Amino acid sequence: MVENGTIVSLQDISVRAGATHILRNVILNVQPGEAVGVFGANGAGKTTLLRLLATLLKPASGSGVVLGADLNNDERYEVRHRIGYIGHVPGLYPEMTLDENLSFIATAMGIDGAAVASSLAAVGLAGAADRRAEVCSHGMQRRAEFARILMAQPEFLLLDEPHSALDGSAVDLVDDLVRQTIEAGGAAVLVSHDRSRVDDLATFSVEIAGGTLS
Amino acid sequence: MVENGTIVSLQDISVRAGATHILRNVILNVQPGEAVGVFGANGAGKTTLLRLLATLLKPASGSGVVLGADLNNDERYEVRHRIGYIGHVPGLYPEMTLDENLSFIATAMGIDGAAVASSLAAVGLAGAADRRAEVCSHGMQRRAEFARILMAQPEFLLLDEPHSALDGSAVDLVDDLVRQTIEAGGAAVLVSHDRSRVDDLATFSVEIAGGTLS
Amino acid sequence: MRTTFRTQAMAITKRDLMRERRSGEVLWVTLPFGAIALLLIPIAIGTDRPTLRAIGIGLFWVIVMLFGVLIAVRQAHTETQAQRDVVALAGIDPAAGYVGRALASFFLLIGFEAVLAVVTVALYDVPLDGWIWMPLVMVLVGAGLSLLGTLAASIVSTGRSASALVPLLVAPLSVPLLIGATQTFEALRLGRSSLTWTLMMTIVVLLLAIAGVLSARTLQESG
Amino acid sequence: MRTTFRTQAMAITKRDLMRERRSGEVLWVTLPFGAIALLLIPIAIGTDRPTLRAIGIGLFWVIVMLFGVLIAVRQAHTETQAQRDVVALAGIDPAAGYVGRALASFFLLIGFEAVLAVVTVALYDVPLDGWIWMPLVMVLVGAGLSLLGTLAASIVSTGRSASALVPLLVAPLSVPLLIGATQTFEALRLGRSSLTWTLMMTIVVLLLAIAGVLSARTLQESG
Amino acid sequence: MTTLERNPSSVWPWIVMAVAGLVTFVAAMSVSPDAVQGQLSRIMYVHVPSAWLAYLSFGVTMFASAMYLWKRDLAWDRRAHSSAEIGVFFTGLAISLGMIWGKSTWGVWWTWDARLTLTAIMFFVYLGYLALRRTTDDLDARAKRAAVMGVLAVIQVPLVHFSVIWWQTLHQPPSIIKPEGPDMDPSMVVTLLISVLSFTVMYAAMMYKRIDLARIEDAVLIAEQTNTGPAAGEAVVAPDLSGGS
Ligand code: HEM
Ligand SMILES: Nc1ncnc2c1ncn2[C@@H]1O[C@H](COP(=O)(O)OP(=O)(O)OP(=O)(O)O)[C@@H](O)[C@H]1O
Ligand SMILES: Nc1ncnc2c1ncn2[C@@H]1O[C@H](COP(=O)(O)OP(=O)(O)OP(=O)(O)O)[C@@H](O)[C@H]1O
Ligand SMILES: [Mg+2]
Ligand SMILES: [Mg+2]
Repeated sequence: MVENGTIVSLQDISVRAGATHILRNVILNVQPGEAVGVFGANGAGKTTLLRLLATLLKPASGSGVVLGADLNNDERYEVRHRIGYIGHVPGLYPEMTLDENLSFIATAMGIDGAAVASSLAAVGLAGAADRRAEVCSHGMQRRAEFARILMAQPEFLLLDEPHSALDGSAVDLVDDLVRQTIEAGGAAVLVSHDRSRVDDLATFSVEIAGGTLS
Repeated sequence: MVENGTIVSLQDISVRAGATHILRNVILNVQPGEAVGVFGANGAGKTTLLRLLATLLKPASGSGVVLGADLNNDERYEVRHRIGYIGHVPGLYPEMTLDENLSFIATAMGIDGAAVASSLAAVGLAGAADRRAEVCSHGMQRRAEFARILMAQPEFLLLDEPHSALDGSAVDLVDDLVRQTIEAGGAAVLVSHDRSRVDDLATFSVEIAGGTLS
Repeated sequence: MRTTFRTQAMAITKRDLMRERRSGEVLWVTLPFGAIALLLIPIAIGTDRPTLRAIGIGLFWVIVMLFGVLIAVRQAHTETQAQRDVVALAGIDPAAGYVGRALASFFLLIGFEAVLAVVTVALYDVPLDGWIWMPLVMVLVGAGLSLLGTLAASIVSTGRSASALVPLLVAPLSVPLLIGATQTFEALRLGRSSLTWTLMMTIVVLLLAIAGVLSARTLQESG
Repeated sequence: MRTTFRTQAMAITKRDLMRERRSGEVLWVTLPFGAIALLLIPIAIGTDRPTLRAIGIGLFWVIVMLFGVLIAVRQAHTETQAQRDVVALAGIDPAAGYVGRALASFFLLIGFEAVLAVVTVALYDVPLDGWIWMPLVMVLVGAGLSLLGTLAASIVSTGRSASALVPLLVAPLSVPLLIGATQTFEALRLGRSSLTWTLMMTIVVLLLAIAGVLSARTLQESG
Repeated sequence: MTTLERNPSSVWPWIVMAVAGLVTFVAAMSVSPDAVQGQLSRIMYVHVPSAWLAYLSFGVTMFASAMYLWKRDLAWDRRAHSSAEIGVFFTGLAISLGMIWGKSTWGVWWTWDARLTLTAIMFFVYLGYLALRRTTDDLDARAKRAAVMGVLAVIQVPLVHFSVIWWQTLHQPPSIIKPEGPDMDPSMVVTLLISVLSFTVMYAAMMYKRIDLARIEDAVLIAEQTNTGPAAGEAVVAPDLSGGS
């Protein structure tokens, strides 16, 4: 599924917001089959790192390669569909049903429409497929995001506090998803405040403090 | 601080969204000094229960009293300032700084302006007081919500997954807040998926399934 | 009450004006659009100087009316459920909220009217008789529109299907304001008293204020 | 490419139209406001029948222009960062996104124009010569405005204070459309060829389409 | 980024500007005044070349913006920016002189006229272009947004130019501006040509200076942005749990 090669290679990357640095001189390498835990205090820059790896932010300086694409130029547009990112806030359209939300993505990505129902079923939302996203509970919306990832089967997972808002029966979804992805030769980066849960999953962990990784 | 008497008393309360019931025949009593843990699957109705207790939703049927005010009539407007609610999504104004957000609430509630700075400091955000809420990380925004609660010192706490998004150093905030409130004769209702954490705090726990409490 | 009605309303006004200052929505989008509208009309309808002079002031009031309501309704879209919850649980009296929001819109509208008035005078060369009445009429129109728009906004934010009501509410109520504004000057031009018109506008404004305050609680409940 | 440009653009169009159908923003707010505007103008400027006949069609185009741009720009406000992230990571070509969004706005605008045209004919009793050209001109104006508004919206959404840009970007580009639309009928009325005007509008539309597609990637980056 | 070795304090551009200005002045004063309009007709020799320079500047802005979008070289962005600023200056000059001229010939400072209005819109559009550049400190983001607008805004230029033609079809009373007929005095044509030419030379010199300045401004911004202050996250500390409340 993945060509052999490094999945992430960041060299001395910095990210700025206006005049202040959020991340500074970040070095990170992730190989196929690895799951990385990212820890750090509130506001340390964990989400910023994930969005950088998702090609959604451009570095202020330094060079980085994700899935073979240079973060500093237009190559990054070509690998986006191979990245699965779940952020703090669900990115559903509130007026559309869960089914419609996922079908939209399926059409846009060229995924077979049947995958929508099966992945909603996989996260336990088959019965709520026709509910508008705005009337779904927070946890249901998060589950729907996981359904989107299951459907798209990305090689590189970027999960921001994936266990939060999920009930006891659903947290295992996360672990399963991560395990399956790395076994297939992909990789994952997990941000969390829950060390014990992530340590079980992660190949290695990094900590962000003062804008740098350690 | 609280007049002696029951804090919550729900009798056969139902909450509906259109034609479907979210909660059905809910019975719940909370006395001063009690902390209640609420558990349940995603979409079970936990948030709905909290919003009902916060007087933000009106019951479809049944009768309920919160802090002495009947949920079915206008009395509930008179007790709102004594309720502290933290929901899934932070209710900050993104264009305003953290300081401005809290100052707005302080003015509206008649709280001394000095409390703004001290409660931001108490949650570790003194250094970020002048940052606009939209550029604060998710965890920082959640902390700011806790600062608002610390400032308003409500008697009745309603916390929806309070531990999520907070880093290791900040989760104790929640526990401290709950302990102080119930020791002062108030009460708290905590929704969580993390049983072990809430069981330490809670006087008793309830589980929502099929729209009813048990 | 721990705070006064007035303190609460002022806090809301201050919040709204601060948010506007930061986002610049009115200053940078609505106002230029209004000015551009005044600029485009002569291009579209042919630029016959006497005609423009004649219709200039009427067009000014129409633009004020349309964009004014848009300015006041804008609030419905800029507040999330979570933000509304926080305001409600701060114990802010819904009526104080209504007054505060309307007041903020009022200030924005007065600014909007003032700038557009200058643009109209500059572009359309409108006759300036009776200009002394202008501030009063502008204040009445500004107050009426801000109260009306705020009321409409609270209806919109109570639930989605209700927004269909907004035009039905706005259209009939803005017409007396518009007629009042234009007829005041028409009456002055013809040397007649414009008192009836100003009186009518004042009544509309008062009516809207009362309606808004009385319905504030009902409208606050989330649908 | 795993999917074609066309599939992606159509998916976006379908999404936008579905969201509009559910929220009814255009149908229930913008459209009635446009109609109210046409209603208010005669009240404001005095109801002199020949004058109204003469300016009716010009006013129609001005209202279409103003509200049309608002319809197209509305997207900038209805999409959250999280939603944009999801679309970006679905690998949707930004250019397909631009075309898809513009297409959705185009359909809405055509509907808007059609309803307002009926209102204008009913209220202003405008002369109907050359009505056979109307569909073509309406399509060109609709296309131009939707492309323009979509472009403005994508520039705005890349940075917050950039909203100042919307009117400034929209004004110069909507002027040729407005002039083209009004002059087509003016030329027909005077028995001259309106080909130059239609040609000019076509060029503007093409220019906007090209500019939008070419700049889509550039503008996608979050500021 | 190109780092041409140029001396930013060179004085010859100033000299070129002064000479060009002098040539225009001498040319304008040496031609005999218009029979109808008198001495004030000399305004034309500044009004018309100013309008021409506005067109030229905005044309250059468009070209440089397009080049930036193609090459992604900030040097093109600086050229676009400099040219737009010069163009705004000359648009303002053309409008101001036109207003003075108009006061004497039409009796009013401003009138409802397509060219006047569209020139004013053009002025504001490019002011908007300059304002847009202030909305971010990120050099690349700024350059990209500005470039897109720099390309699109140029449509305003033919609009202003052809507005006179449109105007006539809008059956206007003839009191409004009408470009003088084909029967212009040859000496006036020559003088006009000389002034247009010297203004163009002046433009080149101004560009040279302005681009130098833009390079310095960019360097200052970059220096500011490579500061080594505390990272954003360091503003957040552990909560003070012992603290009152
Ligand atoms: C505020 C007022 C004015 C503005 C904004 C203005 C603007 C302009 C512009 C933009 C041009 C360049 C047109 C082109 O070649 O494409 C121009 C040219 C010209 N203007 Fe003005 N103008 C104003 C007033 C006047 C007045 C009062 C007169 C004389 C009575 C005048 C006489 C001319 C002449 C003779 C030309 C050159 C001929 C042409 O190409 O049209 N302008 N003006
Ligand atoms: N308007 C509505 N129409 C249909 N169903 C609704 C409506 N509003 C809420 N619901 C449903 O009510 C249920 C309760 O939602 P609630 O947010 O209270 O759940 P929750 O227990 O907090 O879940 P979570 O753990 O995910 O936060 C959900 O299943 C939701 O889909
Ligand atoms: N435009 C900006 N201006 C100033 N600071 C900014 C800006 N954008 C982001 N920041 C700061 O960057 C830091 C990193 O934010 P980020 O969301 O990456 O943190 P995080 O590690 O994910 O925190 P959390 O655990 O709370 O989710 C925060 O301190 C935030 O305030
Ligand atoms: Mg984060
Ligand atoms: Mg919930």
